[in-house]
Amino acid sequence: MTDLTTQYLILSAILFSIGLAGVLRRKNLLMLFFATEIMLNATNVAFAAISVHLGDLSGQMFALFIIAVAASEVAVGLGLLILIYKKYGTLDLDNLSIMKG
Amino acid sequence: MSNILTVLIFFPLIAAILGLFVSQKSIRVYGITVAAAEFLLSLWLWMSFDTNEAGMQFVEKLKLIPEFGISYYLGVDGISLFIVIMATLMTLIGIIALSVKENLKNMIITLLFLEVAMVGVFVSLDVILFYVFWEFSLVPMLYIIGAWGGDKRLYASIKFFIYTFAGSLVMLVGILYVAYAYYSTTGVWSFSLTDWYGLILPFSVQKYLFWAFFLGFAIKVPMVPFHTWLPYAHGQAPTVGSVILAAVLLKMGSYGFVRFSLPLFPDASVAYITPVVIIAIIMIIYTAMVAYAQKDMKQVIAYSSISHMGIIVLGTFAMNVEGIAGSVFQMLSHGIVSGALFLLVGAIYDRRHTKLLSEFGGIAKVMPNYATIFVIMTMASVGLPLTIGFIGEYLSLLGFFKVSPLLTVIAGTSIILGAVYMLSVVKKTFFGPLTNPENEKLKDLSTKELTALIPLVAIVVWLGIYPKPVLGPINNSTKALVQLMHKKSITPKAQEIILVSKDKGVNK
Amino acid sequence: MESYVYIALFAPLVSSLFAALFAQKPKVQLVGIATSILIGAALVASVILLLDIEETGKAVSVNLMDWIVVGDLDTKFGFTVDQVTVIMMTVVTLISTVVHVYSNYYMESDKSFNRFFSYLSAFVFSMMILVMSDNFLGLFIGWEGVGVCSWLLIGFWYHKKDETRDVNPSISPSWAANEAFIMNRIADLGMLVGIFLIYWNLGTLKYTEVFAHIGDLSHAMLVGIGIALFIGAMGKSAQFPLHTWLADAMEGPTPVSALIHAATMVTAGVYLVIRANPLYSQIPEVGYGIAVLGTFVAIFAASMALVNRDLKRVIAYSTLSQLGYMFAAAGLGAYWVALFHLAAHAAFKALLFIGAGNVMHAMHDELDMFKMGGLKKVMGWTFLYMGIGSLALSGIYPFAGFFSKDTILEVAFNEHTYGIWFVLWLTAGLTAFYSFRQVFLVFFGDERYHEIGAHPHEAKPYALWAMAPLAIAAVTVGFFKEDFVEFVTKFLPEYEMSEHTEHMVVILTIITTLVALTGIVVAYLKYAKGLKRDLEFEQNNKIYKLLYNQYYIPVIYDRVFAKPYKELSDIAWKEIDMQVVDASVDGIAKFVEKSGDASRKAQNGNLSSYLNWMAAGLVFITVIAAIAVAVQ
Amino acid sequence: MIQLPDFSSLNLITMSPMFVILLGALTILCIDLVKPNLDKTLYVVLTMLTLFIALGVTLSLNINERGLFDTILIDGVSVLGQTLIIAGSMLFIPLALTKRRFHDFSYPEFFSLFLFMVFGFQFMAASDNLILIFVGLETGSLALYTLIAMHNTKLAHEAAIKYFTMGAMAAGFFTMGAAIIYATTGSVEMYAIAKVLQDRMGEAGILIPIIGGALFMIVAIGFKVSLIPFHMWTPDTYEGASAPMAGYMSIVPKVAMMVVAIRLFGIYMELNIDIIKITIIVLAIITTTLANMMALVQKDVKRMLAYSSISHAGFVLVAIALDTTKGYSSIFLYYGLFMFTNLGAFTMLWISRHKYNVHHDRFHHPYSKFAGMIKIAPISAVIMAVFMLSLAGVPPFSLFWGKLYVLSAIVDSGYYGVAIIMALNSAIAVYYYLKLIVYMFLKEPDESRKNVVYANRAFSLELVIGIAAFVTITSIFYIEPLMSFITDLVGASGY
Repeated sequence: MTDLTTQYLILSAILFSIGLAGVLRRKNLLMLFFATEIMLNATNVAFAAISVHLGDLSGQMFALFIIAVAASEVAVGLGLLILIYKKYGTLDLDNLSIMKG
Repeated sequence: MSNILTVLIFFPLIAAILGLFVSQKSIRVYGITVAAAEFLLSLWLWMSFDTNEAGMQFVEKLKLIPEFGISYYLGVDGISLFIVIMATLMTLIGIIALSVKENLKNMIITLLFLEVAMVGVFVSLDVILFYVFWEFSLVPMLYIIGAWGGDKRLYASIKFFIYTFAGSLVMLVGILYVAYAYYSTTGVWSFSLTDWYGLILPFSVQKYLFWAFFLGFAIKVPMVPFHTWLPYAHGQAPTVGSVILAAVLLKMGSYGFVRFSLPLFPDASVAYITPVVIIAIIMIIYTAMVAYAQKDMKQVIAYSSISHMGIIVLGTFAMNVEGIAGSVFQMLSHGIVSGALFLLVGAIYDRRHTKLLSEFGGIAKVMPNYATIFVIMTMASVGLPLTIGFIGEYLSLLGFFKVSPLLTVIAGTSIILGAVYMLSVVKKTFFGPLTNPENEKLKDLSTKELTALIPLVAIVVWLGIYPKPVLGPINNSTKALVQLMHKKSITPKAQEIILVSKDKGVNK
Repeated sequence: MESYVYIALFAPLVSSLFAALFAQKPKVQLVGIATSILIGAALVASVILLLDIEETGKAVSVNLMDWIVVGDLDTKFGFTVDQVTVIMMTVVTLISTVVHVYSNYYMESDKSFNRFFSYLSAFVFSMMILVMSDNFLGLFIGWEGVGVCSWLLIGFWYHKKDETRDVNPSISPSWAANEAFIMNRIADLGMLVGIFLIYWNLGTLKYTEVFAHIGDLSHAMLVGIGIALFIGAMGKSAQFPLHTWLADAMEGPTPVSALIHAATMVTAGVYLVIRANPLYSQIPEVGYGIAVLGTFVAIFAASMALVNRDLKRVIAYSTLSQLGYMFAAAGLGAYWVALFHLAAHAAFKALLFIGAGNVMHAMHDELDMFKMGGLKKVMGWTFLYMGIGSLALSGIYPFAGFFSKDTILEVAFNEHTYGIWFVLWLTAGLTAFYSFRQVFLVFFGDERYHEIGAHPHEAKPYALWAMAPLAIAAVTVGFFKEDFVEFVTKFLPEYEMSEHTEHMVVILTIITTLVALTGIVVAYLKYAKGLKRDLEFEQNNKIYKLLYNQYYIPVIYDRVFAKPYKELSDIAWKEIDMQVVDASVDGIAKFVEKSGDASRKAQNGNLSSYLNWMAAGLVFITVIAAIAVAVQ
Repeated sequence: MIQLPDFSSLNLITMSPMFVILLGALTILCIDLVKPNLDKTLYVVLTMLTLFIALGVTLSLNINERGLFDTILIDGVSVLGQTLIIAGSMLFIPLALTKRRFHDFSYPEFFSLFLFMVFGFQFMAASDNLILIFVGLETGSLALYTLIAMHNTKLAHEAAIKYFTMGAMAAGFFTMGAAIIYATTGSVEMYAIAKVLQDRMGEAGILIPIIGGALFMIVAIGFKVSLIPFHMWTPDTYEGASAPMAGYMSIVPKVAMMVVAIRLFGIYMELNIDIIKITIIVLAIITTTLANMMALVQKDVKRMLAYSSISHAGFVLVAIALDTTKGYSSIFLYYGLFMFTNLGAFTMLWISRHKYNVHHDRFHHPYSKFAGMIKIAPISAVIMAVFMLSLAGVPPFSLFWGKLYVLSAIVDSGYYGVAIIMALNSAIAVYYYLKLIVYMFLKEPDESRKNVVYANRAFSLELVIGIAAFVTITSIFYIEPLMSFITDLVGASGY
């Protein structure tokens, strides 16, 4: 592998970790969604890099699909978010714990 | 009529479903009629049974899942025939003596379902079919105990269910393994017992399988230390529940030993005689002591049946015709006797709503018939010659004596300890002055109860004096069984222990 | 002849069942009469058989039907009547008939009159099976059958409550019945083992076949079988240490004691040893052991009888002691002697018991001899009978005991077992003493019964007539000794006295008679002139107390066996079964539930912790994978 | 540079079932567009119709064809998967016709969304291309989140958001896993991946990326089929969602994901990389055991059923690690039977569902609600008991046979320990199923009118229950043909 690809992969790894960390630490749902977006985009970077490296398009196709899916995810997610906000008046996910046990 | 066994299984089922449409007040008659018909059917089975034929008879085979070798495969031989008859008989007796008032209809229908399962277990020669009936029999019993039982009935019923269920699941794994072993040797799947009989497994395999099956059966029998569900079940169950539980359901376990453990794993069975029999002896003595300590009449009978089952296991593992035939016969005698004893306890419970021995004393004066029958059953239970109880016990001990005189002598103490607890019950209940004023007004056995009990008394005496019609077929089939075991045993030890015929003696 | 066998066997059964029909009805005199007649029929049949065998000398055998046929075991209901059997049959039926007739008088006012006769005849039936069976298993049927009947009859007055007496921690008819049954069961286990040994070594249980092949067995095996069977005999014949039940069995009605606990059932053990003589003659050392035990029991029981005040218990102990004599004889190989003493003893002991019955009736069931005395005037006949009985028991010429017991002493002497001879000789003296102590206490001296306000009366004439045959037998049996010997030795081995003994016989007889007379004289001096109690002696003398309390054996048994077993059982139930076994089962269930409760804590409803769990899961499976890699 | 493939390889016929569904969905939308607020019955029937056609088409597909530029793979497994998915949906849809008005069903969008979801899951089952699987997965899931939320109670929203968020994270893991696999093999086509891995197995250190990728995939798959510890959403979501939706979730998405798992892990099994095998088995055991334990202590029947479905998933998962035809077939058999029994059970809850919580401040279906049901409604008590016994694996009811086959498959592969653990697990499981039976049969109904009433009774529901019950009871008679059908299809697709 060329070191450039390696760097890209490292970048994506870092991004993924950041996203993951965000997902794990964030208490605000909106921020949490951002974090998941970061995770997805991290993989996008990886896909793009690899596909270029291998000279094979399917990686980039995957990346595109991921972007599309991410977008729709945001759409649904925000929808739910609004519902929640209407009901609870907050996005702090510590409040969403009626169901437990 | 070749498919009599199918009829025998499904007649109660259909009857039970139709029973839903019978009105509450006439359901009792319906139940008695159906049970009686079923019983007569089983008698007919006996009549048309060829007593000289040792093998399976009335065989029916119908492929259910050919891919996987599961078939609807029925048949009876001398070993199972009489247990089936006993099952139908005890159901009939149980229904006749039924004393529950509230939703009698559910009770009777449940009993009929239970009868289906019981008959099915003993006539099915396909192992999966056997397992199906075996497991299914738990469900009606759960309902009987749980719905008509005493104060701790829920605890008792659930304990009964889960305990037995857990055991049989381990057995299921064992079953599947045997099937796989059969498959890998012959290349076809089969769960039919007769096919499996031909299968010779290496000892290294047998030993695990033996214990897998053992767990399933031991819990059902029940063998110490897996026995603690039984006192609860009996203690809480309604009379009919206890009767059938003691008479038939426990026999499933001991029958399993005879039908599965011995012929499938002869070498392992021989190799593990000592541990198994030591457990059996602990059962016999220890539970006899526990029975002696009981304050509740019914618990005494409950523990006593564990003790008697110990004798049965002992005889089974004698590995010779005398012992095994004896244990099979003992299954019948214990069924009849303990069934009758539970009926008797139920009779007194219906009158006084207590089973505590301390409540009674001297009631022989007010209930002479009751006392008489109770004493007869007591004597049968302690194995008095010329009662049904003697033959099985005697043969089991006699058979095992060949294997180990010392252990037999220890086990033989059952004839002493049995007398100790049973006679002390009789003394506490019937003898001494009639102190408790509540007992003075007690009514003697009603016609209903007598009609339930007299047949049992008759059987106890008849089979005690002239056991031949029953013992003959048992003897033939047992001979065949032992020969099979001897033929397929591979270890020299098994060859030596499994005794087809006595090597010494004048008339050999 | 077979027909007579069947009559002898089944007449009692019929009579029992007939009586059972009326079991729950109030007294029906017919029952008493009918049963007596039927048992009488059995007697007649037995006598006919006796005469027949007398002339033909051949045994009569019948085969009823198969019983247990399994594997190689083939047991039939087979009966054979040979010399020994027929003697036993005659004895049994004779005594039974008498007792049945007598019971009509004794139980006349008992409301369970019919039930009593049903039990009594049932007993006779079992006894007949016992003596007539031609195989060990059939013997065992009778063996257990008589056990049950004796259980029923001892506990006949079941409604009496347990009470503590000075000699027993707790006793009542039902208690005594259970004790008897259980003690016999202990012995029966030994018997079963003997049967098992015979079966697995000879493959048959038929006497003839067994004894035909007894030679094939190793000596050790024979010893084993011999001991096992004898343990069985010990139970029925109440040999030490299984003797306590016999004395307690006196709780039963007196006719029962006369029939079962004097004449018939208790001699079953002796019968077994005699029957198995081919076996025991192979193993003299065991036989010697038996003789020693018998001798010990003879004096042991006699010693207890010396001081006991209970009329019936005294006779019971004397029975015990006489059984000891029989075992001594049998053990020493003089089987016909044992049988002869058995027969003679049956007659006079039954006589004594029935006499005691009369006395009890007269005294309103008072048994303490110290409360009686001077009854001679009111009950002359009873006095006569009991006098005869006591004389016979003491072995005074010409009464039956003289011939039978002296022969046993001669045998002991002849075998050069002088120890045994001496002890038996001593016992003869004691026997004479206690039996006449009894006679004098009851019939002589001042009339102490006034203190308890009793109004004694003689028994009904027919009762007294019923006793006559026994009395006659007690007097005359001795003179048939020669015929008896000549008759039974067709079946049993001869027993020849050595020259030396032949010479000594006269002297021996004299010595024995002397010691007996001494006993009588002492008794006379001490008790005939009325009772002079030495309370201080009774309180403080260790030996007296020891004897009076039956060597404290009942108490010891209670403390060593009964109570600990009960406690152990309680522990087994409450501690082990509930606390350990069941608890551990429930423990598993609880553990599962607890861990369920614990693991659901993780499900705390908070989304971010869920997400953390997911990440943790990734880490977790990575670890598993890592471990898996490491493993490979 | 790659050249465009020719259109012959488009082979749209392979996608016909999806198209049917898609068409149905769009039709519904259009109808609503043209003429709003029509009655829901219309939509129900339309959906039903669509599904019928789709089912027919699916079954008429000929096996082992590829389409859409070889991204769609119609092999036996995918046919089975789609059949189960559609059948499950067909059992679900009638449940919309309830007596009480639950307004999630009153939107026509609900039905089109529903069909979109089915479409998505079909895609998952029908493709062996990671991209399409991902797309299908997200389509299905996003639709599902929305459907849950449409139940429109506080709990439903909470359920949806939990499910959604965790789903998003799972998606992240999926893509990352895919990325790693792509990096190692340079392909997103499974058959290609398999080939490449086959060749590269020898290489040093290749194991690390393979396993790395596999682990990420396990997380993503484990989330969907709810393996512990990725199961956290399951109980809450089931509780929040409407009963039929919960029942639906316990089957259809799992089946779709199982198919993916079979395809994906099949590769590793082929390469027999034991590490993954072991990992899966360990996960399965943990899942079954813990889920059973947690189910023991539940107070609400629906929540209990949630945990029970987790444990069933764990039980089935073992079969994947066996890599035998029998194993794979038994998965489908199991889910086929489980579908009827479990949906039946959930429907029994649905039929007795009040609009508002009357039984418990949080739960709709606390155990106490069913106390003494045998006295109030004997027939349905018996039916419910049959479902419970079947779930517990008591013969002769259907799931026993499923259990039998799975256990047998396990035993055949020589994992005796695992077999016994699983067997004993069902002994634990039987306790909580019995608990309901005990409440229904052995307890007295409490007088405060807190016990079961058929608030929601309707013919369609009874019909579904009837079918489910019938299938559950008469299983013995159709196991043979069903199993041979499954085995043939699975065998045909080379597993």
